[in-house]
Amino acid sequence: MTAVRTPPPVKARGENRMRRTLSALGAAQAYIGLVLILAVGIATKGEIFLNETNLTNAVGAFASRGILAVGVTLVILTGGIDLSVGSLLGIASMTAAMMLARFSLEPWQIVPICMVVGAFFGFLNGAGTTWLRIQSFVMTLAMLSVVRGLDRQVSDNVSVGTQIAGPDGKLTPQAEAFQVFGTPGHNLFDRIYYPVLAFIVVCIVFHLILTKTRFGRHVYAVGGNPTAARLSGVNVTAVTIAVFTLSGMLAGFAGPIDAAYSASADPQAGQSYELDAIAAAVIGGASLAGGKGTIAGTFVGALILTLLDNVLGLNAVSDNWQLVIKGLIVVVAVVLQRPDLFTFLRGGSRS
Amino acid sequence: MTAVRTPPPVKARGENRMRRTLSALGAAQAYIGLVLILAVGIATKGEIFLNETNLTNAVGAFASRGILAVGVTLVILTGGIDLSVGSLLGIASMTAAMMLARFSLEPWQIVPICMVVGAFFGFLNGAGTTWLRIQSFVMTLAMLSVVRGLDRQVSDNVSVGTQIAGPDGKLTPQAEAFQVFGTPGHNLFDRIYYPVLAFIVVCIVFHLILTKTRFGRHVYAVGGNPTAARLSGVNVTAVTIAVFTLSGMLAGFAGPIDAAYSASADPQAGQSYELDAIAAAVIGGASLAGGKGTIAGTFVGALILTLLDNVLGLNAVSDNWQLVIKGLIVVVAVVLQRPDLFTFLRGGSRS
Amino acid sequence: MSSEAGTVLTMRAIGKSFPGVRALDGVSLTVAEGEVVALLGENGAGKSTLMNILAGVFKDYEGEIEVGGQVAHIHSPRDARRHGIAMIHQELNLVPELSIADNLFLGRERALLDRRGTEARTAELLRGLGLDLSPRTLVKQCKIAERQLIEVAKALSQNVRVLVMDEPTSALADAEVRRLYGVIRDLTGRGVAVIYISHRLEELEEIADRVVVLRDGRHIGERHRIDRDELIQMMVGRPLGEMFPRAAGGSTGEELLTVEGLSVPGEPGSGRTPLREVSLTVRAGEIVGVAGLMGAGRSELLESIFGVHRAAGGAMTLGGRPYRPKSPKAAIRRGVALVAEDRKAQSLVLGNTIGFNVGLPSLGRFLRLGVVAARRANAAVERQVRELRVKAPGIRFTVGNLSGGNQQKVVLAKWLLTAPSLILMDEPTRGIDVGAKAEIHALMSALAAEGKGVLVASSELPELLAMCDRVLVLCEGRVTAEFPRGRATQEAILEAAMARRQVTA
Amino acid sequence: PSASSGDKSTFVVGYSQSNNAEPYRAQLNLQLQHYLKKYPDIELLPIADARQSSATQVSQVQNFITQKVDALIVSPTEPAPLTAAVEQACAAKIPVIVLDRTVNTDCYTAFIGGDNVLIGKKAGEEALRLLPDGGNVVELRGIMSNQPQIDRDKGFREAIAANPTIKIIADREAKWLKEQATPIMQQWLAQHEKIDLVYGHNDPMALGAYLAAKAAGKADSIKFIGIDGLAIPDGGIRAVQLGQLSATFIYPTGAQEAAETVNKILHGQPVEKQQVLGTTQVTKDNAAELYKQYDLSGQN
Ligand SMILES: Nc1ncnc2c1ncn2[C@@H]1O[C@H](COP(=O)(O)OP(=O)(O)OP(=O)(O)O)[C@@H](O)[C@H]1O
Ligand SMILES: Nc1ncnc2c1ncn2[C@@H]1O[C@H](COP(=O)(O)OP(=O)(O)OP(=O)(O)O)[C@@H](O)[C@H]1O
Ligand SMILES: [Mg+2]
Ligand SMILES: [Mg+2]
Repeated sequence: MTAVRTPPPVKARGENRMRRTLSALGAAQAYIGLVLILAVGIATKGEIFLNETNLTNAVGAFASRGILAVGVTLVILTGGIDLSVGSLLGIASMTAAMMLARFSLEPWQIVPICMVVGAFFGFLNGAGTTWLRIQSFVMTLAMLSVVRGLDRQVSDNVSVGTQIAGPDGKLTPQAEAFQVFGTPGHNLFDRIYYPVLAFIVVCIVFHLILTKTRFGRHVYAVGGNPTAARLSGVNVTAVTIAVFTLSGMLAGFAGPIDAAYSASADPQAGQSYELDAIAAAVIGGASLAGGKGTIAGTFVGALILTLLDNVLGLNAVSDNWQLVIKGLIVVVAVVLQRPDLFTFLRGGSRS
Repeated sequence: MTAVRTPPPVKARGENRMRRTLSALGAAQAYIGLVLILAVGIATKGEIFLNETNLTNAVGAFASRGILAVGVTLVILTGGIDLSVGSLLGIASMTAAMMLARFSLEPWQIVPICMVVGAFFGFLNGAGTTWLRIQSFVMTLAMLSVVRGLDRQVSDNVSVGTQIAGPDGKLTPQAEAFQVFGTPGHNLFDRIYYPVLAFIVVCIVFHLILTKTRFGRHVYAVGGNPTAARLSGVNVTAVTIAVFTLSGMLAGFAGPIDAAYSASADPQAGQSYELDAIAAAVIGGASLAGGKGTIAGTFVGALILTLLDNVLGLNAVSDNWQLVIKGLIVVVAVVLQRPDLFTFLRGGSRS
Repeated sequence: MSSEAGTVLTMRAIGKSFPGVRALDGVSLTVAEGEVVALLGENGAGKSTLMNILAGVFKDYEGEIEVGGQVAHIHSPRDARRHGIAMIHQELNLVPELSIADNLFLGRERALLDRRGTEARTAELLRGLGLDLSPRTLVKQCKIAERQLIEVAKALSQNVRVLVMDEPTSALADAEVRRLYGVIRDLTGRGVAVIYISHRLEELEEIADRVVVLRDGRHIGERHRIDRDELIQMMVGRPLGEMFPRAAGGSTGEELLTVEGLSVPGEPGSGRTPLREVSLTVRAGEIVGVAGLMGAGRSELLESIFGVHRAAGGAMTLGGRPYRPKSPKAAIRRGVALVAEDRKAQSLVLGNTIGFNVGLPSLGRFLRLGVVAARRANAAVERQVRELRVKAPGIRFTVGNLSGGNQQKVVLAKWLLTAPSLILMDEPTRGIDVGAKAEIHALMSALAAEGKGVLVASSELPELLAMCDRVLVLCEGRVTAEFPRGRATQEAILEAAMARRQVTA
Repeated sequence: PSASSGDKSTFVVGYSQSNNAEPYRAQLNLQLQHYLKKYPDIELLPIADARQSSATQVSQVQNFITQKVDALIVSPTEPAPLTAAVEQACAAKIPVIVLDRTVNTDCYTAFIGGDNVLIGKKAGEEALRLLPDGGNVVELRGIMSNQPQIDRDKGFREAIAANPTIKIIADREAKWLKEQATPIMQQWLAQHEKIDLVYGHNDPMALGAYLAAKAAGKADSIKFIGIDGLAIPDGGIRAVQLGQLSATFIYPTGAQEAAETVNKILHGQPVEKQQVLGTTQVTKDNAAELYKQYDLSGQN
């Protein structure tokens, strides 16, 4: 449950229960921004917007960044930041493509390898911030650079395609199978686009981890008050290393999805994804000061970003104005989902 | 004075005085990373590296980002972050080029206009983080997007040159004068490259503001403990708005420098400069938690970044390995400049 | 209760140095089962440091610790817990964003959370301490006193052999203190050893079996009998005169502050008590006390006068002129100062120096052409800090590294430097040792004698009774009684403070 | 609705551009809008800008498919990522014109684009001409993994192989950006005694190097070659006119061809599937004329 926003005053039992239900889903207000965008989408482009394929496409395009955002949320909850996830996604996608192109590995072999690669660099991030006590901003910025360099070096600056044809001119079985990761048009039961499924599953798993397990509680404690956490016997170092490792691991998982989506691994893949991922988390209510945020919020933040793009795109808003409107709507969405919105509108006092 | 690092134990009068001198300049240890890079530069490329022109060129290429870093340092000191400076530099450089190309304004008219433009958007950042209480990360990320959109819109996505020729085929007097902002080869007394001078002057001015004035102390107080600051009579809102406005104003000032450096304003100018600026501040010891950092540190951080680039470039390190080495050296430099380095190396206790 | 029982804990020749500070030097301590040992000493004597070592806060130290007759290697909080040692720290150490239940069991949860179990257990513990809070309440919604009791509950929730309490009562009023004693007696009855740190000597008389005195990081001696004067002598190394030096019935001047029907709305979720129609006056040269139970609104009252909260109704005058501060800045400009309740959260920039903190509100006085005249400011800070006997290597020392009591002195120094005409004090002697307390009391008297007004909220009734010309009693945001000096007694004040039943009925 | 059905009075065309904020692409957009105006029955939706992101571009293409445009023009950021999206359009029976960069499928109606290897080769031939006695060349590259970078490098190297005394003594990635090129050139000037020619994969990089050389007083002894040849005041044609660049090569936008091709497709006329465009070398002699020819700023 870990309600992360100041809940409204508890008045009665019933209200308390309702509040609990809502806060279990994140924070009720977080949805106002999303509702706003949905409303605009429906009002302006009704059917086209609500079309299942359109929504799937929109969320699918963001899925790999959404998965990064989940990892980044973990790190942000402990009071750190992870700028390296874009690069980690890049090297994981390159790893996936190379494993496929050079060694014809099966998807179920590729995913664990990519996750280990990501987790390894994530672990280094954690080690640097704890043992060397480098601010995570610097450590992960350095990692961003190092990993991008390695990615470019191993790939020789050439993108590697994943649609490997066998001697018969058709895709190899492995390449065929690899498409499930998200080549557009490859859906489960011909309907459910795999990356969207993967994103949702990742959200659910990490929502449960954060709300139901000891580890989750420790993540919030480390971000909320590291001294108190340490004095309570929480192994702050271990938790910190763990969240960076998990963030790296998720970036590793997002790598093959990105490669399949693009049908290739580009040495530049994932560049600046970290900003989208962090933005999703923060729009979803995570505080960069740590201790505050939910996966549900991040999920909503990701939806806001991607549907906003979609609505603006469908309405054929010119690109320059898209940038302007996007910025403005993000501000409006964030203000709308403030828990004390109504106090605030009444010109309420400051905290 | 406002020493922001834990001072070493006070032993004797003499030591105390020396320490004071050093801490006035930042923190002594901050220089170790810089010394390391200088040493590598001298060892590998001796004369070429130490050559005045080379050093000027290296610092000159970073000057506009260095100026951004000073503004960003102010914001970071209050516990915020400013991601919009790159976009603000962009729109200011476009403003400068257009003022020159369309209205043939003189440099002394262009600079104030650009600074006002930057300050205006910076003020909006401050207003959003205080009055609307949006996390500065989100507010300035939105501003990054909005301003970039406006920049592209006003410029129609076309770069605008600053080397405007008159009917006689020679540069107009205004265009000629504009070059002082930093067109390579235009130096004061034929020796001092203007952007380097501007960067140093900005550093000195803001160093004095932070260390000698009440406003400077208020900045540290707001970042260190906003509640305590408010209860001590600091107008936290005003200070916050002021630092964002100053950061925007400095980005506005950096705009013409960037335009002159490239002899044109590009609609993409300044993109991702915010990361360099923040990196300079953080490598220089500023803490993203607020309350900790110095302009001297940021200056050193900027030198580390730009000289590192220079040394790697002079040694013809391949682009890919440059990324890798750059990341590694940043980590090493940050670890080396830890004030408790020696305790740390002895495996000392944690704070 | 007998000290003949088996020894549970032995600390031998403990030493600890911080950069530039020798905090402990060869201190030994033994504690027996079921015994309450009080640890006494001036601010900065090393009490917290010694106990922090026991609780595993510090990795390195000199000396040896034995628990239950066996050498215990304690280098982390986990080690301490393994040996059955729990500590209530001097500074509150709770995670504000987590619920009370989550905080109580932090670090001891099952891998998969057992929410129902922990909440039931939490409810039980809270009830035992007389706290009427839901286990799901977020800690950030709790008042300071409640938080302190939550810390107690947290320590109690563990199966402990040795319980360390570092000033557990500094934010508690009498009623809660009594309840805490009950809990302690209950524990010692079950054989738990308690080490108790407090600067309230009268508490020690009631609860401690034995007193151990530290001075400048050294063990000075111990006593089974509590003789106040002797203990003070041991602590400060010199005899101390009158504890409460305020002369009775000093002549008072004109009305300095008048508050008429002040109402301040509480803020949902922040645990703030609303004020209802509070009226009071403070005359020049007068010390007025504010008494009340926890949550009575004392802090809100002082904070509202200082412009922290926006008033919904009422009027104030200061020095005869209307006074409507819209921010602390405005209040300071009118010569008002507030020594806030929570030094860590509300008063200090912990990461910065003593000089920075003390100078912060008075910088305006040291400006020359917009520039802070650092030399002059530092000299003034230095003087003020010396006057209050802050134990620190210099004014460039980081405030966060000072002992709790010395931090409190820094807060006082900071406000005295503003030369206020009205000083509002919220628990001003919280965590201050007896010697320094006497000095602060003397200082309050001196301020009053200079014609300043002092409005002081305190949970220590003896302090209020001894120091104040008048005592107001608050209950649930209302003034329920006012006693002039001499007519105020502990019983009368408590009765007025618990007037809530009549009020709400 | 099949786009080629003749019973429609107006046709809607979508265009997804890889990055508007490059002067070359801004020019391309401008020209495309200009030439499509000649066909009153064709409506061009506002141009979608992928801002260098393949993921964005894929969803833009998908958006256009959802909107059932009658024809689609795509300038891919990268070939592979857009392949599936183009195939989706193809599957939806929407004719696709791939403009400028290719995709890895045959399922499109027409490809229109320049030949970067050819342009690189022409640049190399110009270098041969400028350095008859051999010399030292430095090369400023675009983003390493971009196909145009790879091709422009390849063609150039093939051409200068004809004269073994011409050596590329240094090459670095300047990411297509002017302000990245300047400090790199400054470093080269510090390191190398003799640089005879700078080959920039686009005009801004060549001009950034020019600024550095000019500051060092060496601009006159070094030749600069760029690519793009945009007819904007800040572009390569003007730079050739001013003598800053020795030559540049017009990288054709293909806008006019694209407009004509779209029109033919929509009206059911046959089109050529592969339309590879040539290049024109801009020299001092033809610069003024070419500028006039390609400048559209007055005609909007
Ligand atoms: N982290 C630290 N760094 C430097 N010095 C420290 C640190 N912690 C404590 N000290 C110093 O150690 C000495 C003992 O402090 P300690 O907190 O143990 O005192 P105390 O007896 O608990 O005092 P109080 O009654 O005021 O709480 C003080 O002089 C203090 O300044
Ligand atoms: N979340 C919070 N953030 C900031 N300040 C808080 C918060 N919660 C409580 N406080 C402050 O702490 C004080 C509450 O603590 P306390 O227990 O002293 O209650 P009180 O109403 O002041 O009662 P009294 O002072 O009479 O005991 C209030 O002054 C309030 O301003
Ligand atoms: Mg203590
Ligand atoms: Mg209080």
